[in-house]
Amino acid sequence: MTYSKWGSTMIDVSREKLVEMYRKMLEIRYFEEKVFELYGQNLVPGTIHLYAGQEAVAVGVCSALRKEDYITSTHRGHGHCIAKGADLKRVMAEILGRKTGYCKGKGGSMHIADFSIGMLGATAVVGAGLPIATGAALSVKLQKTSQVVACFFGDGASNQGTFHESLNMAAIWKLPILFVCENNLYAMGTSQSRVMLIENIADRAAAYGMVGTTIDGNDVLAVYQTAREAVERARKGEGPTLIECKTYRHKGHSRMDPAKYRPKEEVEEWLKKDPIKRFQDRLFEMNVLTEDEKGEIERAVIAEVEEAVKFALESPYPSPEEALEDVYA
Amino acid sequence: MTYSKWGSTMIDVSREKLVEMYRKMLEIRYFEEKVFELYGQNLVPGTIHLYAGQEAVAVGVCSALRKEDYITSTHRGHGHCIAKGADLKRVMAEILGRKTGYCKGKGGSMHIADFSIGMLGATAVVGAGLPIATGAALSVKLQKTSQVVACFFGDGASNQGTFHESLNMAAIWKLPILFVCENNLYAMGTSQSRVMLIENIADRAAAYGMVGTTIDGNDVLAVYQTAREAVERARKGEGPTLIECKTYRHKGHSRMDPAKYRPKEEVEEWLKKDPIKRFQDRLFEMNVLTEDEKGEIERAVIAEVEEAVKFALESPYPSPEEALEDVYA
Amino acid sequence: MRRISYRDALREALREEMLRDERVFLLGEDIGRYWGGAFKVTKGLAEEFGEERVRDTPISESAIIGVAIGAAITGMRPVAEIMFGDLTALAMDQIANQAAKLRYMFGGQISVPLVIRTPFGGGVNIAAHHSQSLEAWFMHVPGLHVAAPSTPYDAKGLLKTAIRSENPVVFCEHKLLYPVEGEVPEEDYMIPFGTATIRREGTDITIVATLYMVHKALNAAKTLEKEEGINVEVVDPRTLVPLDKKTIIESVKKTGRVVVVSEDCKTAGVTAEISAIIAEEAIDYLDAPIKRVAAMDTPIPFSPPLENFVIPDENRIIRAVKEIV
Amino acid sequence: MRRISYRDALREALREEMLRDERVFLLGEDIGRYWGGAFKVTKGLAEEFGEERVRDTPISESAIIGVAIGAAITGMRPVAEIMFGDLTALAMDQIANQAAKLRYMFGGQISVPLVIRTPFGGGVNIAAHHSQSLEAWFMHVPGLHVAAPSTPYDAKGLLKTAIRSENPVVFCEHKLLYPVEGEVPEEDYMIPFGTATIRREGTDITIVATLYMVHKALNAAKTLEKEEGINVEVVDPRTLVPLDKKTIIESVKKTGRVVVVSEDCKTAGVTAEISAIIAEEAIDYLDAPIKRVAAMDTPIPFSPPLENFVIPDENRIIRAVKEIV
Ligand SMILES: Cc1ncc(C[n+]2csc(CCOP(=O)(O)OP(=O)(O)O)c2C)c(N)n1
Ligand SMILES: Cc1ncc(C[n+]2csc(CCOP(=O)(O)OP(=O)(O)O)c2C)c(N)n1
Ligand SMILES: [Mg+2]
Ligand SMILES: [Mg+2]
Repeated sequence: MTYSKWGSTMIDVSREKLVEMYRKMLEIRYFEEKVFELYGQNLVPGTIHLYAGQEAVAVGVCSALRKEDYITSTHRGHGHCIAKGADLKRVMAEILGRKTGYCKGKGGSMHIADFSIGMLGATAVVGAGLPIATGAALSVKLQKTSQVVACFFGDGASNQGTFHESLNMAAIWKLPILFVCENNLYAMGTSQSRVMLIENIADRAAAYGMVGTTIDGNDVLAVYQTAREAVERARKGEGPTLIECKTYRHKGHSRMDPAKYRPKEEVEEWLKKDPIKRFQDRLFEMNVLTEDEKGEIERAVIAEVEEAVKFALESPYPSPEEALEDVYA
Repeated sequence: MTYSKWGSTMIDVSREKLVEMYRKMLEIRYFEEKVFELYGQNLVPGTIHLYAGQEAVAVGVCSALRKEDYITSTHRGHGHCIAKGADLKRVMAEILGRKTGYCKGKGGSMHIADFSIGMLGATAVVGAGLPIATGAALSVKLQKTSQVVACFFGDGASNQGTFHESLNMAAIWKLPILFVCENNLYAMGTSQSRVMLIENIADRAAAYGMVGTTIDGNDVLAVYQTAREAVERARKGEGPTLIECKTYRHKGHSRMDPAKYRPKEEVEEWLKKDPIKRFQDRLFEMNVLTEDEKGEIERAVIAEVEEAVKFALESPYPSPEEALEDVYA
Repeated sequence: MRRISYRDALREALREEMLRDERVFLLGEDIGRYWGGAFKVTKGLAEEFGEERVRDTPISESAIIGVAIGAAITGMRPVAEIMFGDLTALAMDQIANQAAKLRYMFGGQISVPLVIRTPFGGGVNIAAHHSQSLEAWFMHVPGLHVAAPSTPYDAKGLLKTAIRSENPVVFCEHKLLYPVEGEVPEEDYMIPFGTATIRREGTDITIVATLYMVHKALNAAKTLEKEEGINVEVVDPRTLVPLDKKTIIESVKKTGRVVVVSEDCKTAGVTAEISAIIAEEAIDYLDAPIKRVAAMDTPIPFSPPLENFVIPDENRIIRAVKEIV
Repeated sequence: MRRISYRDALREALREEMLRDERVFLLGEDIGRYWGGAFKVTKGLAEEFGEERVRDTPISESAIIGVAIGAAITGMRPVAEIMFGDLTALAMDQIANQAAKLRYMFGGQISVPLVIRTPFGGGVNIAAHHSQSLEAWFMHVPGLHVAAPSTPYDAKGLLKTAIRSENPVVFCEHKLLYPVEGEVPEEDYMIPFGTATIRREGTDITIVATLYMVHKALNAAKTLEKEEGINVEVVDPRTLVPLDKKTIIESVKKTGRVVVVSEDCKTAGVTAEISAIIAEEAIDYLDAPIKRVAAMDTPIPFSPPLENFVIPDENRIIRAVKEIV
């Protein structure tokens, strides 16, 4: 059994929900643009991996989840946090290494977590989140709650051994989990076609007797609809789903990567498929959004992001000795 | 592209080759029975994993290889060694921990190697041989020899991350390798159906864009024919093949395992499918073998095995200080 | 007091903790009804608690640990078994980079109450892939606790502590200890981590020994007493992280001489850390070099005479003691 | 003599060895033309030698090492890159159980001429999964050699030796060293493994330091000389396995005092082994405890003030020296 491709057939979503999804996507976009800017000003220690361009995936999936559902994330995790409902202020503070950040400055951009909203954290070891997410799904099953887990990872991660081991375990134990592969076509400078022969990573699901589907990851409604169905199946005890979302990162892999390994035409083509622009046009078309409302939302989001920056920049760094805390419980 | 199931359609094999294959299978069987006996007499240190029942796989595959081709093996490796042409005496001596063994007593039953015949050795870490075999295939490709590699592993091993990573690499680089999965339906006490949802492990090949096929692993001619085709494709630069051979081990997993986890009927059914008995009947049918010749071969093999035992038992143990040799080159 | 085996003591700890706390569950390869664990530690538990709580897994060591971590950070208390200690290498990222670090990286938001049980050690002729002692790898990873019980009493008491701990614990067992019997009370008890025990009091020299080496050290001590009149104190740390430095150092201060004995390879092993601590904190009390007795720096060979040579025995311990007394 | 960076010195070694011996090839994630390695060490080599010999791989660390092993035992001389040292954990079975042990298990039938290059170390604020120093794990595995060059000269000379060695070498680089420049001759040279070098002669105290810590130790030595009149000798082992015990011990015998400095976590780390050797073999020459300066036993935190606190700096080295002089 595999899903068919919906394209963007209209589905039963309330106006409020649609606007909320739109707003979340904007939050991520503006947030990431701000992080990029701060990075340029030398205010962000270490490295960054921006989520801009992939917003439809995080928002589409997280919109299908409840607050108590779990997600796991990656080095490219800001979007996942925000989509799951994290506080921009504390995300930004963490990225800037401040004491008020979600992890008190210990984690940074690549290791944000917010357990209060079911965000089980990001790992920077590519592929390492898959078994952990699978374990959370087992936990849910053993505790007989009706939670589900969404595990985000990249195309590159799908070549790790943990992908294989985790999907197999989730399948045999019929765990309530969505394996969400964000196929942005590259792992650093390595295009998918150089490291796997198959075109659709979702086809790997068959190796585990799992349901798999490949969708347009820049169409937030397609993502939402697919995730909703997978969540439903998961909650009913029908097991895991591998959802491959084809998408694209707007920037380079990290920091100052100019991403010269991507053909210019390819980049241009994908920029045209900008998920926010597409969703916005759709919302206009559907009369869900007016230009005025759009402007209002944008202003609110920009203000929120600015507030986050202000909060972060005004927050103190942790004091050195705090490094010794939290090693053990 | 997948192979069809041949059953045992007749193929172009010389009489000598058929008899040689039969003889090798007998060698393995008698050898293993002897090891079992010696184990009962407390002459074998450590543990043993017998190959009896699976002879058609090793012999079928290795008969399709040249001497200079490579194989890698597992904890259940005696059969692979013998099929590739190892000297029974030195295999037995190794199993008994003697200085004259292939590895001077350092390896034992689970770690036999004979590089002079392309037997690249056995690893006792389940699944660890797959990337190593893949590397040998890369080596062959880089050195532009026409060798191929056959990598043996079990059904259990196919759930390891290394399976995934290795098959993918072999596929993308079109390496000359046969991944030979000996599916004996169990990994220790764990039946395949409890640890994977799919029935045929060869179906996993599709996840890598690789050719995969499932065959009757107790039909030595089917194995041989399949391996020959895969070897041919490999030598032509057409890449790897995953060959799943359904088979069965006659004894328990190791040592004194009574294998109570296997239903009696299942065991009986498989004993009826004994690969040696089947091949023998076939050879009679085809008038390749007479009862007299059979008796002669049996006597010769028994004598050879006895000689191996004698050689091993008369061989000295290594002296303790030899433990310090061979750590570094 | 009743005497039971180390194996049975471990099983009792698992069983009692599973009865006490339904969040406790076990996972690993062939730990269930069909095998009961390679060393039979979990035998009978699947029958009692069901396959959900005594969970057979595919051969996927990374995922076993990863799954256990995921369960641990979401309210469960998993006890994962890795069938042989050597195979922890396959799960090293999950153990050292994930289990050990999640709490820290996430600023203390969660704890990772996970126990990883695994047998180390040689002596049963199963060669280089099934005989190592790798405790030192885990000692080197902040965030992990490392237990190393040498008796049935400690096995049970420490395993209970491990299961109730909020921290990830690498629980090191030893193949040769499973059949060893010793006194174990019927009633519930726990042994706090970081408390060494003095297995034998003595005045002339201290031997610090772990796991199966504790028994070899005690034998050596007996021989030394009888044949040389050397009065040996034997200290068993019981947990390597946290390490009860105080007891070790007090003993060394008393005797002025020390031999550190462990079955892992010498270089950068358990004995290195314990020696280094003594050299840093108690050197003024020493009347002799700090001796280390450990496995030779080789893989563990298969053939009995080779393996016996590589792994420390009583004679090597005796020789080391005699060199500095 | 001309001065080039550590990064360029490494690249020269790779390039020259590839020109010299066509069996040498490189593999790793994004080492090829599209990226040139995360730290640009292999930049330009794919263009020169082609994609067959400078081989980009999928993100599959276990298979990268396993494939390299398979190639090494069948006539090739692979140099594998693991993008960050922390990620060796993913390949630990292949490194420690396979590469290190195959020769031994197979009774010396083959050697495993494999180099695993990987950058360790912190200081660039990339947190717990990209900043560790794990040399000690590999020191603890017989069968492996462990190189740890601290200068461009050593980087080139040791890498050439590693590539021509028949043994598997874990070649530890350090992120902060890549841009560091130093003298490197134009002509071919190799540095034998197991030869320490004295970076600075002194009489009052010995500092044994590795990798980036060599530079911090030298700075500390300068300050100590100037401000306290303490004359420090700095010994850089250059390879951790084999370790040049002789040079270390001779220095300690001369000065009578020693501080061992390494960036890895203190417990069961590099400093433990070096301390333990001194305590075992040269204790009679010591006038003070053996001090260790190492990273705190915590994961590496992200935020700069935290990371700076955890990783040893000149001040901690100076304090340790002053405690025992
Ligand atoms: C196991 C591992 N290998 C390598 C790296 C270095 N690295 C960080 S991100 C990345 C690419 C990941 O690609 P993908 O999974 O497609 O995610 P994306 O960056 O495209 O979102 C690599 C190789 C790492 N962090 N972990
Ligand atoms: C990585 C690893 N996990 C567990 C073991 C213990 N073990 C040895 S053989 C075996 C079963 C292997 O099953 P399979 O791959 O099907 O091979 P078979 O024994 O059936 O030939 C197990 C679990 C091991 N040696 N290595
Ligand atoms: Mg990607
Ligand atoms: Mg099997």
